[in-house]
Amino acid sequence: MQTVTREQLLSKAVSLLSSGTVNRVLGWKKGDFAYDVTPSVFETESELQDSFVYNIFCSANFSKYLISETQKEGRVLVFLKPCDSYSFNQLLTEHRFDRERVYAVGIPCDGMMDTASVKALAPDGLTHAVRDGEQLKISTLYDGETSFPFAKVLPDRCKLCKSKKVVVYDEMLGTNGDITDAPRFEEVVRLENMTEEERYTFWQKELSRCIRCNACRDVCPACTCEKCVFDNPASGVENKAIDDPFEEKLFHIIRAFHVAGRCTDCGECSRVCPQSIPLHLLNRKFIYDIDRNYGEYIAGAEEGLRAPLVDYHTDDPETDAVMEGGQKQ
Amino acid sequence: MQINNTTEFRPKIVAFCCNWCSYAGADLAGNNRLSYPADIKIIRVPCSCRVNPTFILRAFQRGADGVILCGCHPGDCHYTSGNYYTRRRMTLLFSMMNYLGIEKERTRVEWVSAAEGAKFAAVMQDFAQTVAALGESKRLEDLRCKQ
Amino acid sequence: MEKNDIQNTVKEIIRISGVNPKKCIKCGKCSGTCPAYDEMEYHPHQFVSMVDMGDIEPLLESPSIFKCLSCMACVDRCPRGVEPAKLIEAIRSVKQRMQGSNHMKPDDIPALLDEELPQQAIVSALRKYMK
Amino acid sequence: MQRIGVFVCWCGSNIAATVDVQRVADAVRSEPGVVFSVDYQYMCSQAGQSMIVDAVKEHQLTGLVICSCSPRMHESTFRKTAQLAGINPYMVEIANIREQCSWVHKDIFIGTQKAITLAKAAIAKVNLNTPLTSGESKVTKRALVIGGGIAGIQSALDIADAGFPVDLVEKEATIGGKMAQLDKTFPTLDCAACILTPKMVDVAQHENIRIISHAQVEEVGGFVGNFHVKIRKKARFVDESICTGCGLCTEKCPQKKVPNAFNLNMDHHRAIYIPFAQAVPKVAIIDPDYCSMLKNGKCGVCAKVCSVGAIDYQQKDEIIEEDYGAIVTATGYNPISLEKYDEYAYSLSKDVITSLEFERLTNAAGPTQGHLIRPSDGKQPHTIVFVQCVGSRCAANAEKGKEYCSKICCMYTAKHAMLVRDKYPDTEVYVFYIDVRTPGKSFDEFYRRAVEEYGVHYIKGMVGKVIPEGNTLKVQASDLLMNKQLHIDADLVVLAAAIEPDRSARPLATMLTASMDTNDFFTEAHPKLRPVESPTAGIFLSGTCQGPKDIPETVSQASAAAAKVIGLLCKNTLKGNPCVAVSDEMMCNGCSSCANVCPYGAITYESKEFRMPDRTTRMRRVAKVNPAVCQGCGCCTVACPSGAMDLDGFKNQQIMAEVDAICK
Repeated sequence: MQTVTREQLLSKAVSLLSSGTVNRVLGWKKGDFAYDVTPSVFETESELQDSFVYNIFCSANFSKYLISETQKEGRVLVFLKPCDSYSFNQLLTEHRFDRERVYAVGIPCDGMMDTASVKALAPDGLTHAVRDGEQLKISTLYDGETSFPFAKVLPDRCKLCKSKKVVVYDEMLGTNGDITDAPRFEEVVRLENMTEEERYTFWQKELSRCIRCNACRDVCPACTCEKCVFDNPASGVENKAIDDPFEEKLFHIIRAFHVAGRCTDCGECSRVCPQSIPLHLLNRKFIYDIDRNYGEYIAGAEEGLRAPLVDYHTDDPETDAVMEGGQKQ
Repeated sequence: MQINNTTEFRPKIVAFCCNWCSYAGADLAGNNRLSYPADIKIIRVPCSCRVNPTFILRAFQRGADGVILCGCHPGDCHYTSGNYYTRRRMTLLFSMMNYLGIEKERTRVEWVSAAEGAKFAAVMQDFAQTVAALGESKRLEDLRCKQ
Repeated sequence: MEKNDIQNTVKEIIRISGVNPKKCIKCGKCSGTCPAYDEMEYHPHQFVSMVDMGDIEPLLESPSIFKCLSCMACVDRCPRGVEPAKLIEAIRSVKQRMQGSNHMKPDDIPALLDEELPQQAIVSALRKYMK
Repeated sequence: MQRIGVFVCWCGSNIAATVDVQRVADAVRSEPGVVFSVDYQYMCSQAGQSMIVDAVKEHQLTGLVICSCSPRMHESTFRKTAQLAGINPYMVEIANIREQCSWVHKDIFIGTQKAITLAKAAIAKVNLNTPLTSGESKVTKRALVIGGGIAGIQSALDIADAGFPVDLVEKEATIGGKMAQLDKTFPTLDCAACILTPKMVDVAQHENIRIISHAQVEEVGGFVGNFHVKIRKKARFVDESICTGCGLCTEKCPQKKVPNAFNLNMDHHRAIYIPFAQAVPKVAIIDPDYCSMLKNGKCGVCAKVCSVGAIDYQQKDEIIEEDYGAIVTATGYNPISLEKYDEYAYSLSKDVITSLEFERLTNAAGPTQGHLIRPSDGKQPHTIVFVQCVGSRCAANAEKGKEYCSKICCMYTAKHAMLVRDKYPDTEVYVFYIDVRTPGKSFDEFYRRAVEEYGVHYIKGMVGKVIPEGNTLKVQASDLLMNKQLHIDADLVVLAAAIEPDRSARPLATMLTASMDTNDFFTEAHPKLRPVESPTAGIFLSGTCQGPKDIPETVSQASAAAAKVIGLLCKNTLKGNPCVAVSDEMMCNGCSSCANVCPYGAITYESKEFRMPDRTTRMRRVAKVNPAVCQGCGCCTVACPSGAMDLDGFKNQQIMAEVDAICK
């Protein structure tokens, strides 16, 4: 698998910036630790040279930032990994930003580590984590360097990646990939096969950890409302902190429902959850139900697709038929 | 205080009915004096597609034991397509609620036309019975609302 | 027959046949189409009306019940789906049962039967000719 | 804070028998906002209404809760009362404690408890009600009548006479419909053409009527007062504005074997033809399936003989787009197909015909010039059997027939029988009937005349089967009154086929969003009180598209529909439903979800500048609802993820308040 390097991205960014094609670059900025990479806007070459990074921790989905970045003067350069490109299309479909103000450079991706997955390998004293071919090399203060097979230690969302294809770009760096057939609904099926009681217990255990930090909402590229219903006193569901277990369920059901048919399954929600709640399993449940009952659909696969919840067929299956498990083949 | 175990459990059931078909169907059930349990309380909405998932969750939060949504038969919507959207939305919502372990018998979508007074009564009978058999709704309760 | 017996027998006839005589609009198409009409004392439409009115004693005593060919023409053509032949067959069955014994023996069934023949016709024909 | 008055109606004993109305009134007195509460025998009566008006004045009420019958019954009554009392009509909510409480629950304790809950829910809602005013929309003063039979003709004439322009769309090449095919009309026996054709001429000459024949409606948009309709006027290959209808082309055309649909294919016309002598517009039309010029470019005789040069082989379909304030559907009926009636040998023998074919056979302008002869051998029939209810009142098999009574068959069969006996007294005429249904002025007298004066044999019973045997038709039937089976050797059998709505009605109903019943008849807004209106505003029903009807009924319904249309077109503006969607632009993301689900296209978007908290400005795309177009279904409110869309009259907060009150 051909991957692109920091240097390739940097020189692309520098040349586009200096030629005046773009006025700003949306990129990743290095932090205190290897895994601590922050999305950032770079306006000068020196800023880029100084702190632009591209490594295995650059998983943040940039598309959402375009809503505010395109409001500024001029054009912005954005690097789109396959995941980001789906969100990019979905936001375009929803008229959330002006395509003309973006210069999109597609970059291939075969998986990104995240904090949780690297900490699973080295809980403490991580000094260094780099990819070397198919190996992930980790150094800690205590153990020196250890190697792991990269593909094996990836977080689930990358192991079960739906697509390695950048679906929208002005320019592509490296070779584009394809849509995969990863069995990403296996976990959903496992839950579906449980009894109601077991599922209830499972989710009770997961959701009860929710601290309503809103990280899932804030990172989600589908959650781009000007004002979230949970922040709006007039909505009737406004709620800042969880007071009763009901509100965990209310928040997560409503959030999943609001992004149903629009969620691109990028997995950012689960990545940022400080409580490690598998939130993507909620979204995937909707995607799975939509695929089975209304035809396969990947949000953002093309610009202008009509989302399943703002569409219908007269011969859609009836609710009770779906609930009884009678699904459309 | 004496705990009285003998009182029969009466479920609280909210029925959202679209104005044009199901509400009229309920009226027809009334006209024909077709009885159904008083546990069913109807909320009139212009179309079944007016029912926001929030309302349904809200009902459970406030102590409802079952929620039923009634609309025109597919193809008969007064607004031509409202119930088709309802069908997708409620399928997904109810499926999700069940995925979280909420008993699937507590939620239901039924198509009842203005001519189906008898069906309305029968559906409500059946739904009330089903919900009553499940007992009090616990999995979506909000203890603050149960004082 | 006692009034009670009559009521029960009517119920039995309706149960066996699955016919609702109330659906009849008294058009007479059944009798219009019946090939055995002239053989019968009571005609298909009368069977329906008489069962509906509970006037079944004359039917049970009449040879008409064994004159019906079970050709099903009336069943096919009735515009309301009343199915008089089924009703007549049911009355035949009741009559047979009243006689207190089953006249059919397995050996009596002829080996060659037309496969096209409706099952009900076979059964009723056997009943009729084994009397 | 609202000042709410609660009015609990006894509805005589309808409510009071199962609901302790006084307890209801007492129980809600301490609800938030309630300042007054009372019960009364008949709230909807004059006295009840003035009681409400007085209470509003005395207690300065701002909102009303009426605990009474269904809002579908009296909501508008009490809204008017509120207006009379000087408060906004939309400050009224009804708690339905009759249909959905007292009438369905037998226990007074349970009934009262539920009534109290329902009243509390209504109170909770009224607390959040806001005064609403209807938006206004302009009315396009032009009507569209779809269908050019007697129903459409009458509606069009009446509307046009009132001074409004009318477009009359007809799918055939001429107006006139089924009535033009009839011979005589019951019960007066005047000839159909004599009374219909002058009306057709009136239509043609009326300055306010435009006939769009050989055309069909293709697309309908808009709403009451402002429909936008696309009509496809199909090519007839003759320039309508030039053709004089001289008919020379129809005599010279070499293609003579085109089945004549007007005569139900019992004879032939040329490939270019005028459907019948009094056709309106009297303009020739080419059947492209038979014209050899159109099929393979050879011939051109008609163009050569036409002295005015009206033939245009290149003519294309034309799309006419027009705005209308109101639409009348008059799509009419057809006899059902009798192919499934093997027992009557309809497809086996030419001498088994339908009543409509019989009309053409006895019509002086028909294929036999009015001589009643057998289609098979041209001989005069001496024994004719009429069979009624063929496919009508048939509940056994939906493919074979219709469950309803076709209503007109008894009378036209009596007419046919009478006419035969009048013209050919030596003919034996038998009519087999299930029931003879003759409600209508002079109808029963007419039928009795057929029997008593003309000697028609009316036989109670049905024909079981018809078997063609040589030259005769063996008819086997039952005579229920004689208790005999009859065997008649007939020369001609006439079947009174059931009628069904025209096939074009179903797709039209979909375009109009007008509802239909299971038989594809248009549904009326109210079976008794609004029989000529569709539930969809601005759509009116004329003639048999609404249900089986004879000519007088059709004409009176057509005029009634016209009166409704005139009433609508007389208005300059229409008040809309004020319960429409409203978008809060501060919260709108401009994502288009709402516009995607809106069935009326009521939502548009605009770019708007917003000041941000940091004093910068931002352009944002936001939704705007056209209140005149919005019908208030509320679909957009759920599609909207941010909750920017809400529905006046059924706001999120109001519905949640009801939920809360019910679950308490």
